[in-house]
This record gives sequence, structure tokens and C-alpha cells, in this order.
Amino acid sequence: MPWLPAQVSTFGGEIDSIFYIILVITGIIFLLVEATLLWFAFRYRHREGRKAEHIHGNWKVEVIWTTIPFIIVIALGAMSFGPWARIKMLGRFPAPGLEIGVMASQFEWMVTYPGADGRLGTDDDFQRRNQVHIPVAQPILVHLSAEDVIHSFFLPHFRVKQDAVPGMDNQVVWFEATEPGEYELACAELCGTGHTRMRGTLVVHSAADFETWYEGATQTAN
Amino acid sequence: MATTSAHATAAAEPHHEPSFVRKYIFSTDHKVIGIQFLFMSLFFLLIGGLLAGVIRWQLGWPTNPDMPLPGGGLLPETMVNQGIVLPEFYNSAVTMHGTIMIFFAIMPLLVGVYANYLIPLQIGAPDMAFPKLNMASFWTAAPAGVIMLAGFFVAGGHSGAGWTQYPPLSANPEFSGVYMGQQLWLISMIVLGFSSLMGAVNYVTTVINMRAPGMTWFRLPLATWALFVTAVLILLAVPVLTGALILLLFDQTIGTTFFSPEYGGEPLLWQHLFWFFGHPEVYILILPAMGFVSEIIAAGSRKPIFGYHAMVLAIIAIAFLGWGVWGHHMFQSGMNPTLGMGFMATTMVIAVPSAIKVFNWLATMWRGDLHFHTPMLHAVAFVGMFVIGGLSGVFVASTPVDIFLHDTYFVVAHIHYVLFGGSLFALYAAITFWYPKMFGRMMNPLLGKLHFWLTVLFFNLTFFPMHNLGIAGMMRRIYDPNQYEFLRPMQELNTMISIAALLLIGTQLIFAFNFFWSLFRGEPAPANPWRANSLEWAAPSPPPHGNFARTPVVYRGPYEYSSPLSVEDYLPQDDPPAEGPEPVPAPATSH
Amino acid sequence: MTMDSADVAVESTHKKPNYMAVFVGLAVLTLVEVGVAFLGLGRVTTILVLVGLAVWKAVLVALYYMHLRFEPPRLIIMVVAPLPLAFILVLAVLTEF
Amino acid sequence: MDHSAAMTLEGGPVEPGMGVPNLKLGMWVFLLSEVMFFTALIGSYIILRAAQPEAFAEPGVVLNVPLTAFNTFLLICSSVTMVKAFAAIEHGDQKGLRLWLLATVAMGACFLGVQAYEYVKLVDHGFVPFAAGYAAEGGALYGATFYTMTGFHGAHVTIGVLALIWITVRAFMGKYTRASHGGVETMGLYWHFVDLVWIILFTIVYLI
Ligand code: HEA
Ligand code: HEA
Ligand code: CUA
Ligand SMILES: [Cu+2]
Repeated sequence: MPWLPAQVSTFGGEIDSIFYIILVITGIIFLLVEATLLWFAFRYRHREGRKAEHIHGNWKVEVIWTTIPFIIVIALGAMSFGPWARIKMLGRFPAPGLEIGVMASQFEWMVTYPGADGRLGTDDDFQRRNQVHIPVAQPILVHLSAEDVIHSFFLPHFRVKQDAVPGMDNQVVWFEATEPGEYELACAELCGTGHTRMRGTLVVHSAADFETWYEGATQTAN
Repeated sequence: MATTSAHATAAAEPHHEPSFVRKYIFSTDHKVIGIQFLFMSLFFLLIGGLLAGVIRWQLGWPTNPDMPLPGGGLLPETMVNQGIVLPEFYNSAVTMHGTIMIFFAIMPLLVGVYANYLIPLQIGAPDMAFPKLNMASFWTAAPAGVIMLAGFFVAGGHSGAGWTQYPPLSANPEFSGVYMGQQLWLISMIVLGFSSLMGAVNYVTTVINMRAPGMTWFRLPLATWALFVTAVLILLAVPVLTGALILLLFDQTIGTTFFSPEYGGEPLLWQHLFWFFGHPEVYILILPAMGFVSEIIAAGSRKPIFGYHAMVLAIIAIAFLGWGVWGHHMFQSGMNPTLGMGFMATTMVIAVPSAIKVFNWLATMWRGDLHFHTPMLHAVAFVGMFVIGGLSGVFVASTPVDIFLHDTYFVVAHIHYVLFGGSLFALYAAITFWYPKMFGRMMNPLLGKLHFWLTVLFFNLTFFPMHNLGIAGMMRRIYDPNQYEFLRPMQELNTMISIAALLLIGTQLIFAFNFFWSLFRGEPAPANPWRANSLEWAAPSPPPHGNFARTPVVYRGPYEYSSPLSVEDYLPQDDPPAEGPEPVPAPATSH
Repeated sequence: MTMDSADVAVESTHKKPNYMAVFVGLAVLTLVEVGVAFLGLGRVTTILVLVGLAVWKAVLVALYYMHLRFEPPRLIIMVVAPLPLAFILVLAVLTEF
Repeated sequence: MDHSAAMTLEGGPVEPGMGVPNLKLGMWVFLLSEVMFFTALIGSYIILRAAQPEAFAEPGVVLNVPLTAFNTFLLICSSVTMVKAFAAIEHGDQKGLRLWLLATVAMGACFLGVQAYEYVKLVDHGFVPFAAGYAAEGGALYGATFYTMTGFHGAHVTIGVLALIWITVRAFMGKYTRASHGGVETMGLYWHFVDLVWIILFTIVYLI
């Protein structure tokens, strides 16, 4: 059975562990409820001479089975706050090792890299279509935007997903790769006929490799 | 038993035989209107099912010329070319599958059919508060359906922006290539909104004002409670959607820019408005189902529903909390992440009233005397599968986990476990349960059980593995997953799912056959075939115009099964108590 | 079942409000509003005062012209029930921008 | 059928119902949904304005406040005439009912006339709902939200005037009596609601 794709970002592990905690808790609830259901269905099935008991309810058990789920869901919520804040809240972002711009449009990802001056929005910026190159073990800050319709920047192996909304210029995503390699960038929001093929590649280089690639890229860019 | 007399009319007007048109087409009788809605929405259920077939065919054998879409040759080349579903048509198929299933099949089945049919009967009223408005409600819904279907036949094809219609894709034909189809979608939904609204005003007024003497709030059957609360949700949620649809239609047609950013519009505003309606909408789609299941489990277990008051409070709590969670559909949309935290908290809490309901159903079965007739089978299966859907909701409610699972097949699995495993199973339960009342004939129990077991089997084979697809990262609404390397290993599973889905669709034909065959050949039904307590079973099957020969008087709650006070294992709500003062019957008519 | 039968229900015998006084109140409040709008009190103050006045007028209409004051309490509860929803929607979305 | 007969069942009085006639209750229920409809429109306006303050002009710059203040006054007058009509029939005063209803119709129609005049003037100044051709102060969102909100309110007034004409005709036919005038009361609820919405709209759209 297909399962979570290999996980290669610093915070991906946190997301996965919450996923597993919920899986275990809901799994237990699932088994208990379904087992009870089947057991009752079998145990109390109609038999000649059986009469149902005339029971209207019991406030004590109502309180119990209200309180327990309440505590569980509150715990699940509380557990989710921290990672969410670390991953999505601007104020909690780490200092970036590399800032890039990603402009989504029908149906491609235009990636802007800072040129030699290391800053985005200057003349020496250069672009790559559907190609994201990043160094390993560096926080990457992505400035997301969209030109036409809503797209969604989805890096399955990094547990990253963020919609790119036209007109919203302050969308930022960060992540940090732990493993060099080549991964896929997907569009996760229906954006038209070509939604299905709006695919990009994300290459995570080792520090040295990235230097080389970057050198080469800035050379050809100018 | 109170009433089974042949000619019954509580209405004041003298009884004369109405013409065919007045009786079956422009009827103001709530029962006829309910049945009209039933036929209409079953037709749309079929269409929605066929569209699901198109979706699964494409995903099972993506763009494979060796597996041409059966019947694809009948469709124009702009949809299916040489047996291959085109991406434009795939998007329309997904959009229209979702739209039709939710708005034209499940919602009218739950509300249009059963709020109409059941409310007056269960509260002991001769009809709705506003019978003409009721008729108008159906005759507004029907044209909405026609307009919606017309979209398939116009140039440019039908809307392909998903049932959620996120702009700018839906607002600007430049981006979608869809012109007329998009506008017809919007117009149809606006018209349908009026229909829902007329219905809701009627249901709310009727339940508040037309209950029979003795029918206090806490003697209402849970089905009526659920339908009442649902009507309130419709009343308050649908107008928000209508407002948003109108703004979007203006963006489409006259060139306003509410949701398009070039001139300062806000795409996220649409999402807020849509989901402010949309989340209450999903509870509109589950609350009546929960109500029906409560009736059927109690009757099938021959036991009072466990914790009646807790059940009522849970319905109200779900409806109330449901207004504060809409943002959980927008966690990754660019919405302020702090707001997301608040929405996560409320979303988590909303699992609690559902828990109350699930546990009370289980407790109702405990120490019961379970009769597994077809409706009961479906109702018990509802509980089992709604739990799966609800629990998968808890995964996506956790914001960090939703980062990964949002817009993947995990959500598709969630949708279908709550909507098919939940709502549709409850509907199969309800249709088989109230069929004898509606048509005066029993459905065939053997075919019913066959349909049930095959549906449970194929349903789970189809939708359970979708959780895995989602966990592995497969996105929703993609035409060809094989474009992505990391999705390619899943093709085999997708093919398996498609086969199960096609078998599932085929299985529904058993139900269709049973439904129509029993209309003519079913065994004649007694007034109370399930030996149930609520008032509708006191009327003949089918009930005549005006429902009750005499206004029923209600002496007790609806779930007095196996009561020590009665010899039988049931005690109808209108059976006068054996001893004690004879209550004064209501005057049959005041003028 | 006809709707008119309900009309027969005897009107509750409440004291009739002075409709003209309410009318004068509404007219005066409108004038005050227009005045406030151009007084230059500063953006926030103006908005608060104007919204306050508008709500005051709306409440007058609902209570007296629509007779809410004289209706059974359960109807009043029913009528004000959706207002919190309206606030939730607008306020939550406002935090976004 | 009348369910209002008080019953004694199992000890306590059991009287289902709100104690309000169906028609009136139904109108109130309908008005609740109208609240949510206008919430969607007005809410969108508030949100868009907060998000894009520069797309909107200061009060009085584009819109003609004195004219609309007069129009607001007209609507308030029509509310008082409406309630007067209701008060008249409560006392069985047929003549009063007819006159006050006529006055209400007239003022409702005047309101629409003034609004139409206002629209024409505004369009002349390039204040249009769509982005293409927008030439007034602020931005296209201003025009779009303005016409949508006031337009849907105007539509409600139009429906109200038509319904009022119907009620007036029935009043002249003597259909309402001291004992039975649910139609007038229900009509009044709708009409006052439309007035109430205008009170909010006038403040938010014209004055803020
Ligand atoms: C009938 C319809 C229905 C119902 C009832 C629900 C019920 C719930 N839904 Fe679902 N939902 C949909 C229909 C429905 N949903 C649809 C159609 C979409 C997709 C829309 C789209 O994008 O196209 C969606 C999407 C959706 C999302 C967005 C996912 C995404 O796009 O990323 C989320 C996120 O929070 C969510 C959460 C929930 C929760 C928490 C519940 C809860 O109400 C569930 C509560 C029930 C239980 C939890 C089970 C029973 C309880 C117990 C056995 C007790 C013990 C349990 C615990 C202690 C946890 N739903
Ligand atoms: C109640 C709602 C409902 C129901 C019942 C179903 C039923 C099915 N759906 Fe679903 N589906 C949705 C609601 C529903 N769906 C929604 C809201 C979406 C999201 C859309 C979007 O993304 O915009 C979706 C999306 C969706 C997708 C994702 C597409 C994508 O993202 O690319 C898939 C893929 O497999 C799918 C498959 C199926 C299948 C195989 C069935 C099968 O179970 C179908 C089985 C067949 C029937 C139930 C019909 C049989 C009925 C009869 C034969 C009637 C006969 C009776 C008489 C005439 C008397 N659906
Ligand atoms: Cu871009 Cu989907
Ligand atoms: Cu939701």
C-alpha cells in the first residue's frame, strides 16, 4: 500500500509524527467503535423470545463520553499549534540561507534567483523555468506569487504546501532540505486544463555542488 | 391505533377529486412534492454516478487508447476524442460530479424529499404551513436542474473550476476557456438557492407552528429535529452563497472585479464566503442523515433511543459550532496563519457532538433486540462508515498534517466516507424505511440485502485505498497522475479502485431495479410495517390528502419501544394511555 | 388549512407606541448622522459614532415599527439569533486584511 | 385547523406553536435569511474596503450625500405611513388604511425615482460598476460594490412597491378588517426591514 513519501525536510519529521500520533489515537478509537458495533450487532441480534430492555439513557455516561473525546481533541489541537507556528508564521521563520522568488502561472513555475549580489529584485536576478535549485541544510525562503489563477506550491517530500494567490504578494514559504537529491514540485490547486502537468523539479545540491551550479548559472545569465 | 379510516381529510375544504395535473404535477400536497423531489434527485444521483464512472475510467486507465471510454463515442469530440477523455472534460466531470451529487442529489434527497414528506406527518399536521410556496420550491428546483444540465451542451463546455469554484479561474473565461457553461452553473445555483430558501421558510414555520396537540419540542422524533435544525442552517447559510454567487456572476458577465486581483479584488474573499456557507452545508448534508438513522436504529433495535436529550443537544451543538470552522478548508490558502489556529481549535471541538451521537447509537443497540431488515442494515453501516469519515476529518483538522494532506486524495476519501458512507447510506436506509409509507408497497427484501452487501463491499474497496493515495501525496483533480514520477507506482492501485468503483456503480442498478419493480410488484404495505411509534405510521400507507382522519393527539415521546407499559414491543405516540383522564381531543377544525 | 385562519388570532392588547415620535427620532438621527459625517472628527471616531447612530435607528425601526417589543420573547430570540453569525463572518475575515 | 386550543395533557398545558400566525412567522423567518444575504453583500464591501482603502473615495466626493439624505428621509416617511396604515386597520379604519397605503406606495416609488436619477448622474461622471471605463475617484471596486449593494436594495424596494400595490388594491376591495389584516402586518414587516437595511447602507456607503 502506498505510504508517506520519503521525508527530507527539517520540519517534515514533526508533521509526520503528529500524523502518526493522530493515526494511533484515531486507529484505537476506530477499532473500539467498529468492534463494539459488530459485537452488539452479533450479540443482540433478534432471537425468538428476546425482548429489548427499556432504557432511556444515562446522564453519567453521556458526560463521560463527552468529556473524554473533548480532552483528546483538545490535546490533538494543542499538539498541533507549535509546529504550525514554526512552519507558517512569518515571525517564527529562521534567517534564510537563500531567498528565491517563485511565480506560478498557467502552467509553469518561474523561479527567480538572486544574482551575484545575493538580493532579489535587482538587475542581476536570473530565472529558471520549472527548475528549483537549492543548497542542502540551508533555510530557503520562497516568495510565492501567481500571475493568473490560484496555484499551490506543493513539495511532497518536504511536507510543504502553500497556495500562490494572484494579487497577494506577501506569500512566503520556508523549508530546509536535509538530503541532496532530485525531487518533484507539484501544483496542488486546480488551475485549469493543464493543472495535471504543472510539474517542476527541485534539485537539492550539496553545499559545494550548489556553489558550482550557482556560479555557472550567474555566468550564463549575464 | 388511532386512524386508519379510508377517506380522511382534516382540511376544511370540501373534498373533490382534483385533475391529474393538480394531483401529480402542480400539487400542493407535501407528500406529492416530496415524491417529485425523490424522482428528480434519483435521476441526478444517476447522472452524478455516471460522471464518477467517467472520472474513474480516466484515472484507472489514463489516456489509454486500448481502453476507450464506453459510450464515449456518443459524446462530442470536445469531450471525448477517440475514446479518450480530454482534460477539459475531465475537469468538467469532476466539477459536475461534485456539484450534482451535493446540490442536486444528496441535498434534495435529504431535505427536499424527507423534510417535505416527513415533517407534516411526524408532527401530526395536515400539510405544510405554506403549501403553494412548497410547490413553488419544487418548480424552482426543477428548472435549476435543467439549467445545470444545459451547461454540458454549450460551446466551451461545462464549468471546470471544481465544485468550490475558486476565482479567478471561475471568474475569468480567459483562464478557463469556459464561457456559457460557467454562467449557467452560477445561474442554476442562484435559482436553486431560491428553491432551498422557500423550502426552509416552510419547514421552519411548519415545525414551530403546526405541531399537533401534545407534540412538545421534546417529543419530536429526531428526524424532525434534525430536519428542523437543517432548515435553519439552510436559511442562514444559503443566502450567503447566493450573495457570493451573484458577485461572481457579475465578475463573469458585466466586468466587475470583486474576486479578480487586476483591479483590487480579493480571491480569498470568495473562499471565505463560500466556506462560510460550505461548512454549514456539509452539516446540512449529514444532520438529516443522522436523524433518519436515529429513527431506524431505535425501531430496528426495539429500544428507546439512548440519550434522546443528548442527541437533540448534539444536533444543535453541531449546527451551532458549524458556523465557526469554515477556515479549516483554507489552512493553506494564504489565510492568516493565526486565524488558522483558531479554526483548528473550533474544528477539533466539533468532533465532540458527533462523538456523542455515535456513542448514543451504539448504546441504543446495546441490550436491544436487533432486527436486521434492509433499512437497519444501512443504518448500522452508516454508523460504521461515518466514524471512518469523521476520524479522517480529524487528521485534516490538524493544521500541520493538513499541510501535507490538503488537496490530496485523503480529502477525497474523507468526502466520500462522510457523504456516501454517511449521507447516502442513511438515504438508502431512509428510502427503504419510508418506501412502504410513500408508495404503499414493500421493497423486495432480498434484492435490498443483496444491494446492501455488495455496496458495502465495493464502497470500501473503492474509497478506503484513497486514504493511501492521499498519504502518498496524490493530488485531487488531476487528470493524469502519471505525469508525476512519485505517483507512477500508484497506477496499479488506481486501476484496482476504478474496477471497484465501476462495480459499485453497477451495484446501484440493483437498487434502481428494486425501486421501480416494487412500485408495481411490491407486496402491499400495512400502515405500520416496522411497528414504529412516530405519527407517520398512524396514517394509512400511503396517507391520503390531509394525512390524518382526525388530528392526532400526542401522549409521549417517539421511542417507547419495549415499554413495560405495553404488551407489544412498541407504543405509538398517539395511543391514548390506558388509564388516567381522557384528554380533550383537539377540535378538528375551527371554522 | 388556510393561512387566513391565523389572522383571526386576537392581537395582543399592548399599548400602541407613538409612531410619530419614533419618526421624528429617526429623522433627527439622520440629520445628526449627516452632520457628524462632515464634522471632521477623525476617521475612527466618525466611524464609531456613525455606526452607533445607525444601529440606534435600526433598533428603533425593529422595536417599534416591526413591533418586536411586543412580540413573545421566543420570537425575539429567534430574530436576533443570526446576528452573531454575521459578526463572526465579517470580523474573522477582517483580521485577514 | 387551529392548534391554539389550550390542552391539558398529562398535567401541564400543552400548546405547541410560537403564538404568532403562520404568515407573520414565515415572514420573520424569511427576513432572517435576508439578514444573511445582506451580510454577504455588505460584509464584502466592508472587507474589500478595509483591504483596498485607496480604491474608495471619501464621503461626498463621488456620491451626492444631500440627495441621498433626502431619499433616506423619504424612506423613513414611508415607514411611518406604513405603520400608520397598520394602526388604522387595527382600529377598523378603512379610509385611513387606504390613504396611508397610497402614501406609502407613492413614497416608495419616489425613492426609486430618486435612486434612478442618482444612478444616471453617477454614470455620467464615469462612476460605473465595471473596471473598463471607470473614470471617477477611487477604483473600480468602489463602483462595483456601490451598485451591487444599492442595486439589490433597490430591487427589494421594487418588489416591496409591487407588493404594496397589490395590498392597496386589496384594501380598496375591502379585504382587510379589524379582525383580519395579517396581510398588512406582514407587508409592513417586509417594508420596515427594507427601510432598516437602507439605514445601515446609507451610513456605511455614503457617510463613512
Ligand atoms: C457530510 C459531510 C461532511 C461531514 C459530516 C464532515 C465532517 C468533518 N469534516 Fe469534512 N469535508 C467535507 C464533508 C464533510 N465533513 C467535504 C465535502 C470536504 C471537502 C470539500 C472540498 O474541498 O471539496 C471536507 C473537507 C474537510 C476539511 C478540509 C480538508 C482540506 O481541504 O484540506 C477538514 C479540515 O479540517 C474537514 C474536517 C472535518 C471534521 C473535523 C469533521 C467532523 O465533523 C467529524 C466528526 C466525527 C468524528 C470525529 C467521528 C465520530 C466520533 C467519535 C467516534 C468519537 C471519538 C473521536 C475523537 C476523540 C477524535 N473536512
Ligand atoms: C454525495 C456526494 C458524492 C457521491 C455519492 C460520490 C460518489 C462517487 N464519487 Fe465522488 N465526489 C464528490 C461527492 C460525491 N461522490 C465531491 C463533492 C467531489 C469533489 C469534486 C471536486 O473536486 O470539485 C468528488 C470527487 C470525486 C473524485 C475525485 C476526482 C478528482 O479529484 O479528480 C473521485 C475519484 O475517484 C470520485 C469518485 C466517486 C465514485 C466512484 C463514486 C461512486 O460512489 C458513485 C456510485 C454511483 C452512484 C451513487 C449512483 C447510482 C445511483 C443510481 C443508479 C440511482 C438509481 C436509482 C433510481 C433512478 C431509482 N469522486
Ligand atoms: Cu497550477 Cu494547478
Ligand atoms: Cu468543513
